[in-house]
Amino acid sequence: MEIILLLIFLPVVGAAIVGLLGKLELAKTVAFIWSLFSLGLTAYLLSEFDPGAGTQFTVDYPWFLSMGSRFNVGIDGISMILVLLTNGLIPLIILASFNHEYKNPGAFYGLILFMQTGLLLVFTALDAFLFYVGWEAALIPIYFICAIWGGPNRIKVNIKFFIYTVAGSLIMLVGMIYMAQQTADKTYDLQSFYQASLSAGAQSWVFLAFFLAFAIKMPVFPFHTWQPDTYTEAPTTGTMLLSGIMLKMGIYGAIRWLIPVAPLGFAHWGPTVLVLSIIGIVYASIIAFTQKDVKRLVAYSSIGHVGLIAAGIFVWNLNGLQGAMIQMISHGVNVVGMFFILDIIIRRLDTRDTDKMGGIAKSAPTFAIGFLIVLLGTVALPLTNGFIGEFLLLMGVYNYNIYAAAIAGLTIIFGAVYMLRMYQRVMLGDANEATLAFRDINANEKVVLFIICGLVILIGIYPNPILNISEPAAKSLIDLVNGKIGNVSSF
Amino acid sequence: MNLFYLVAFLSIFFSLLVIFSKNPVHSVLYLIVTFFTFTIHYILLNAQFLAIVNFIVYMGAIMVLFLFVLMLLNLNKDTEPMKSNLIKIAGVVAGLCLLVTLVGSLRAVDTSAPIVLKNPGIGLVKNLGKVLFNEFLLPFEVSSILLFSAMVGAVLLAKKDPK
Amino acid sequence: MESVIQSIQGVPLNHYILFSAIIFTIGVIGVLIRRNAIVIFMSVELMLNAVNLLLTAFSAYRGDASGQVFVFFIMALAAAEVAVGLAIIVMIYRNTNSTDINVLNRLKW
Amino acid sequence: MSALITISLLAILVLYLGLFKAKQALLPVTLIGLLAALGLAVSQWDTFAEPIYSGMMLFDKYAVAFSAITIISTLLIFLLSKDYFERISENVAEYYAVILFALAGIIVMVSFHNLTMLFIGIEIMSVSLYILAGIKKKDFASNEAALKYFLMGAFSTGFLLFGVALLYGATGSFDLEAIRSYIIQNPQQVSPIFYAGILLMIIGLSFKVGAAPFHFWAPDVYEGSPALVTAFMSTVVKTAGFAAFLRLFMVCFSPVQSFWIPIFVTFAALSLLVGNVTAVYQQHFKRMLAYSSISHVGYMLFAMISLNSESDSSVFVYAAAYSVASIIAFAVLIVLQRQVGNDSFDSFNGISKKNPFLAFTLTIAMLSLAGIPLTAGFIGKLMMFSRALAGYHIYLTVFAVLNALVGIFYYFRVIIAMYFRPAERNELVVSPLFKFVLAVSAIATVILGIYPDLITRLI
Amino acid sequence: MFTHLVWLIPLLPLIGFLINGLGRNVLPKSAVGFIGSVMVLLSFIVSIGIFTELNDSAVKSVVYPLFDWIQVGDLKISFSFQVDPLSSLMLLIVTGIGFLIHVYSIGYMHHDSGFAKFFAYLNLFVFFMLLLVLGSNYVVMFIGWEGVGLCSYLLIGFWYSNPSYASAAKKAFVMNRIGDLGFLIGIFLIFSMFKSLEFSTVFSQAANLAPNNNIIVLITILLFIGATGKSAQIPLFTWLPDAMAGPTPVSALIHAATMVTAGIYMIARSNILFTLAPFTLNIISIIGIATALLAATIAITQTDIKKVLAYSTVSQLGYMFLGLGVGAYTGAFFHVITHAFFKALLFLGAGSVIHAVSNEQDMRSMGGLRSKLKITYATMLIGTIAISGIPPFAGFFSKDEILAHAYEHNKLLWVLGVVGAMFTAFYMFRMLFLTFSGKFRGTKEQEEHLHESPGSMTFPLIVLAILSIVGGFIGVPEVLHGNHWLARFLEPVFYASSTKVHETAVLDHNTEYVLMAVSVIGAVMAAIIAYVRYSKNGHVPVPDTADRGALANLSYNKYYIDELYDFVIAKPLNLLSGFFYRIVDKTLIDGIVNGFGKVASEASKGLRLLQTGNIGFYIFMMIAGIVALLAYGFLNI
Repeated sequence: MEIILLLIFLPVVGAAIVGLLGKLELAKTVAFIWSLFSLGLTAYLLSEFDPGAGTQFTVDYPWFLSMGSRFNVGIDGISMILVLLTNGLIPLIILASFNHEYKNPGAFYGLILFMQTGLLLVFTALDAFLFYVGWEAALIPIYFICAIWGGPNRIKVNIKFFIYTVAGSLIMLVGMIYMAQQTADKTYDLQSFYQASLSAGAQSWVFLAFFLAFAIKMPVFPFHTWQPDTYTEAPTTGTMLLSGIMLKMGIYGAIRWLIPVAPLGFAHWGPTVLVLSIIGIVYASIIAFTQKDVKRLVAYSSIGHVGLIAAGIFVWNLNGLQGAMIQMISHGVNVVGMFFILDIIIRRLDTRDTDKMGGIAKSAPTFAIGFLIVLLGTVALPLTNGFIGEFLLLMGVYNYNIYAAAIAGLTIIFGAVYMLRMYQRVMLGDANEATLAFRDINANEKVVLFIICGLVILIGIYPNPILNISEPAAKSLIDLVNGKIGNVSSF
Repeated sequence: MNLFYLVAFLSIFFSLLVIFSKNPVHSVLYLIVTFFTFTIHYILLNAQFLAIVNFIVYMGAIMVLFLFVLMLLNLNKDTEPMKSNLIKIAGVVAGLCLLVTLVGSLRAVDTSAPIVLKNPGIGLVKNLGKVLFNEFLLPFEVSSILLFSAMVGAVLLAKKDPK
Repeated sequence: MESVIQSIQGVPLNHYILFSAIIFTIGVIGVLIRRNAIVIFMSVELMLNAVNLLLTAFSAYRGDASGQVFVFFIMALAAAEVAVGLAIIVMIYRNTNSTDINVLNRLKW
Repeated sequence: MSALITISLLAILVLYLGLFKAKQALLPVTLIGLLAALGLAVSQWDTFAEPIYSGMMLFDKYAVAFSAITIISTLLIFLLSKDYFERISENVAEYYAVILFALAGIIVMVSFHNLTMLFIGIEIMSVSLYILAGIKKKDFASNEAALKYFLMGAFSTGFLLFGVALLYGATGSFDLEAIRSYIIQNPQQVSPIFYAGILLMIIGLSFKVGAAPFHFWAPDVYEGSPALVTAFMSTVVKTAGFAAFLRLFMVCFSPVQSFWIPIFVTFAALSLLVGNVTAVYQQHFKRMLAYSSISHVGYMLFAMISLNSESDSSVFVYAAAYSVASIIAFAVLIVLQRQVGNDSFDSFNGISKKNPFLAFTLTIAMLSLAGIPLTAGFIGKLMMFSRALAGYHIYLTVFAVLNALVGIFYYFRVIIAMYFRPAERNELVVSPLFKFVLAVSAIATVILGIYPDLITRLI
Repeated sequence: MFTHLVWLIPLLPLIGFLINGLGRNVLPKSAVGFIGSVMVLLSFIVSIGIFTELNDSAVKSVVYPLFDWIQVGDLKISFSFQVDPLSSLMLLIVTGIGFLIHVYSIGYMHHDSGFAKFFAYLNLFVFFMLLLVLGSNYVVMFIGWEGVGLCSYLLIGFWYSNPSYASAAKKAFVMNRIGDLGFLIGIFLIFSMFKSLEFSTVFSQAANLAPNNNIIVLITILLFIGATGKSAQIPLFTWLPDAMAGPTPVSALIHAATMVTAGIYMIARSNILFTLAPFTLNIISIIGIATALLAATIAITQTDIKKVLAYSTVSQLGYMFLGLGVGAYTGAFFHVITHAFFKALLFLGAGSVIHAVSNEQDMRSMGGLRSKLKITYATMLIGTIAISGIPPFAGFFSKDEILAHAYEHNKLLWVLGVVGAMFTAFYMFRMLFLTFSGKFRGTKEQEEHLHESPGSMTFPLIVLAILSIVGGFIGVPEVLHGNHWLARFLEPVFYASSTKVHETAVLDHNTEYVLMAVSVIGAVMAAIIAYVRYSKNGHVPVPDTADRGALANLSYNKYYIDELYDFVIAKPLNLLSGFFYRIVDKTLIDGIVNGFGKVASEASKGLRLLQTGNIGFYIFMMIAGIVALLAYGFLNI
């Protein structure tokens, strides 16, 4: 038994078990313990992992040979980061959902675990077709999670989200099929994709086809409009999954499947995409200024943050890429923390409107501290995790163009503005009747918040272990692309 | 040779009567006449057996069946609600378009050799039978399924349910 | 018989094709402009006969019997269709007292 | 061949059973007979098959594979038929027989090697279907469906025959091999009659499979016919139609594909558009399925636009995926019609709560029809897109993607209704046979979706 | 020996923060106060040790690495500390004054329910400030830089229930952040130019560069932008007066003595870069003097005792920047030190006053406190004299040094500087007299409540008063027969710069005497005017409702700069936000997205009508299709 197979398929087995538990409350505990198994396995994998040794734990089985696709998975530094993120966040998210009484928990947690397998497939696939299968396999469960357990407007919002996302991925699929037909050995193998020699024009199209899928998933301006609605309407657990892990699929895809596959397309479209990303940062941040719905506010802020990550990737240098890697983890932790916090508030006050909040810090001081720490991570204060990522990302963007960095850097200011404004409206100021009765967090919430805050600070203080995991892989990818683009100086 | 054109003219004339006469019974009768002209064509083409079969099966059996049904359903009046003239004209125009494009895409209208009967005997029962029961034995057998199915179906549909 | 054969000699094949096409088209027009299901059906028979004639002409032209054999099968089909088709029409007439196809347009959109 | 004989004899046996009022034996006998036919068909698996009966039939892998899939689909549909015909009429045995006759015709269609056989096969099937569409004699909708199908079918047969006649005129033979060699020997001066023949054949066959713009009969007939018959029409019949279509064009006309490929591109695009877009607005499940079946024809036509050795397996996979998924859909439809009396989308509300199994299997079916990964439908779509892209029909593919999105929208309406909408409803009872069919189809859908190589490399 | 304990200096306050933070609900107040103060005291002791060691040692700069923090490619940022004269002095100020203020807070905050939280924040602040000071590269400095911003935010918003206090906190943080962005991009530029962010590497490379390098100019401008945010210079100064919302010890520690001088510290540290960019230096001096004057004119009419001090701080910071701008790095830093003494003193004194009059801050309701608050009065008097630049108090020496350099540089700057100094003297004495002389103008209850502050509060006052008196003697210029110890001590830091500056003719002693005399006389005159107006004539500023006259009104309302910013930046951004959200996002982009769906469903409505149900129509359509197909064939055969 190859360990990577265990890693990938363990959750789906768990999903089956949890699913069978049906309406029993036991399901959530089982799901949590099961996700801890995955986490343990990841830890073991991490201990065996050698960052400098390229793709490891590879497994290559014949699968869909008639189309030229094999079951080919493996983990390199970049994948490792995302596997770590996935398997680290899912137990946390499950734990965070413990205060909810979701009806039919077996189905709920089963879907989460099912989604985990899809995500892991995406992050480990070395075959385009497999990647696509994982991509969609992660989408279906989250669609159901959001649409079954979501808010009152969930049906309309989620079908839009689903179709929008699938629109992107189908176009990507077309691109993949096209690529596969252009490869020397007519396969979907990642390396074959890398080695395929397409004309610059063809690469442009392939780039656009792939980019659309990733742009919608991330989302990059102007493909983002599904996101605030979906985040708002989804159950908080779903929002955490979407924002914490799911959107990293798009970022990961851009790193592994977009730029190296179509380097000349990237050379052609890269600047445009960069501009879009930067517009997204400013645009989403400005929108976040006046949002009164807290979830929507964080949704827009997430667009802004992801815009920065995207910008860091599309400048395609080591700082940007490494920044993106660590920021993916940081953003995952922070946004999950943020939504967890909002969930606590929303659950107690039964509103998402900041006008009906205020003064919570007085009734719930412990909670206020946790909130503040996560918030500081989000606004990238030094010694929190957000800073490392934003610093490296901005540096990466700066290496490309100083003006771009200056505009992208506005996120530092704007982020502080809307986050502090939200904090002030929610936590500070005068309390009203509802917020006076606000209970401080209970033991379970404390544990979750403590873990999140711990991660926020820990990564902020000592990010090097994470950076070391992905650096060799990032370097070799950059070399690969730059070698193909040829004249690097123009880019 | 001229006989062909004469008969062809008659065929066309009567078939037009078929579709334009208001009374369905008249239509059937004209159709029978048309089929008769077809029988003449078959004879002209030296397909004697076909001519006979056409005469017996089509004119004799099928058309009588039509007539029978028309009478049965009391449709022997010229009260059939015709379509509006507009639709008629549209139908005719569409049909003519079809003819033009069909003939056009055949493009064979003015460039082909006259028919020369290479093998005058093929239309005889003896010869046809040989072909039918050698090469075309399987379709012949299989068409029995077709007829059987139709038979069962016709009974099934036309029969009055006791309920 | 000889004179008959003589008389056919010399008619170009394409005139047969043209003739069949005309008859076929008349059948199509009949289908288009009539409302009575039985008459429509008769027009379809006209179309089939046009095909029969064409096949026979080709058969004669090529001196190959298989075309004429095929006509048998078409006739068999015609017989089968007539049986089923008329049964359907009768069945409908029982329900609607009409054979007008315009009466039957409940299934739409 | 023995499968064909078995099925024909089975039909007659069934008629006799009906004669002797052995109604209880009907279904088991039919099932056993079909299983036997299936076994016989599969036992003919032969890589080096030769045409038999003076070149009339060719039981190659293609024919066997399609025979098998049609027989299996028919089997599943028969499993759903328990008590179904009894409610309509007393003459149950005859219905069974007619379906079996149709199946016999279908076997002929998928294994023909001569236009005569093609023609007879199609007509056996069609005539049987005219009958089946009208078996609810007192039901206006059924009557109307029968008449519409019959009149238009007979009309289109005219074109098909005209086409056959022209092909014969050009080549002097009905044999596929002879026709092909005619083109290959006269690559430069292929007669215009031949091209016209191809066009007319396209018209006739497009009508049979329900491709736009010859699809108009399909929604009405599908809606009007009894659900079980519709299931048969939209799965087995469609598969067979396509098998015949593809076989004819692959064997005979592939040398002149530059002539007819644009036609199929247009047809595919039109079918996608009409099928998907019109389905969006439908309020009834059955009619929605009818339109969606038109759109699936559009996808399957993709296989025709760049013919090569993979086209046949593409169609095979697609047809298989589409058939199993449709059978689930129709099974649920029958359950609903029987127990709710209505197949509007509202009647799906909240099924997941009362009958999770039903909801789950139908969800798999809908996902498969929508082409979502891990279901067979996705594999089918993937192969079709592959075909289109292999021919560099990029715009068509993108257009298909857009249509697929529309498709997702209406397929998901069902899922949404079942899972996300509340409803006061009684328990839906699903009989064991139905459960069996649903489970088998769902499992097949998922297995084919996860490990497609099981069937993609058959042919 | 002490140098190797440098890591203890920030660690101790951090420990204090953790203990107080985690044990805030458990520990008794006495323990909290003790821990908080002692931790800073211990740091202070270590700092003294380091300072003395450094003073004796020949090695003037030691880098003490802790661990590698961020490492990506050739970017290696280590978490390391640097001890040199500049940082050691700053350490003394931060820990020393920090300790005094901690002690003071024990008394001042005694009744507050957030006592432990307060001390935790204070300790955290000290920790970050020490990081800022000790960092051996720009990024570690940036950690402290932002960290102190955070603590400032937390402490300004300490009484967060008051919405306006919370707003003030947010404003401070955001304005700091604007500067921080400049700083950050400056850091990127530095790295791309020098391939390192370590001070030692950067400065040694820079020392070899020619002046007026464009990139250096850009770097320095960006760093200066950072400094304007932190040190409250035009245009980012408006947060500092609002920051007075925080408890008074905070104002003393953060918004007077330490954090706000971080900008000066940073520029002084990077002096070599700035010396290479005369253009930037000119900008700095202009901004500095402009800020000094602007703030001074505002301070004149303020009635809130802490607001006066706040604007005074802004104004004094302006002087420091003026000093930096004219190349008087030592002078500027000298002023940092002396300002720390007397401004902390003044704030703490003001705190003592506020404490006495039951949290009243409006001077119009004070007066006549001299008799009740003797120690406070005496110490504040000393502070006022010191800030007014009257010899031999501390402020005189440092301010004089700056003004002398300004004169050297540009006469106009000197003139403006002296005018500013006169304003300073005027408003400081105005404050003093309004508070302490005349009769008490508050309510009866307040009057009964009046009392001198407890020992924990007066002790720091006294210490600071002494420092304000003698602090100036560390830098007695040569012209006054001193040897300017400070300049010699700091020489290693500014050595490279001094070699770059083309020293023009040093002022002769006579000129210097004249300059000194002018400024001292100006200050004294201003003080006298204040005495006459406010003490002798007992003038009291008019209430808010009354008419003031245009100029006074302008000054009283801070030149409407807040309103201007609101109108020019905040309002448009909010409008833009609404516009983006409602018009661009919801209507335009989402409209297009939804449009696809609409098109599909509308098309569906239309297309389905083709399915008329009429066989005739169907056949007609089929024929149409067939004709089209045949036509295609006709054309293509």
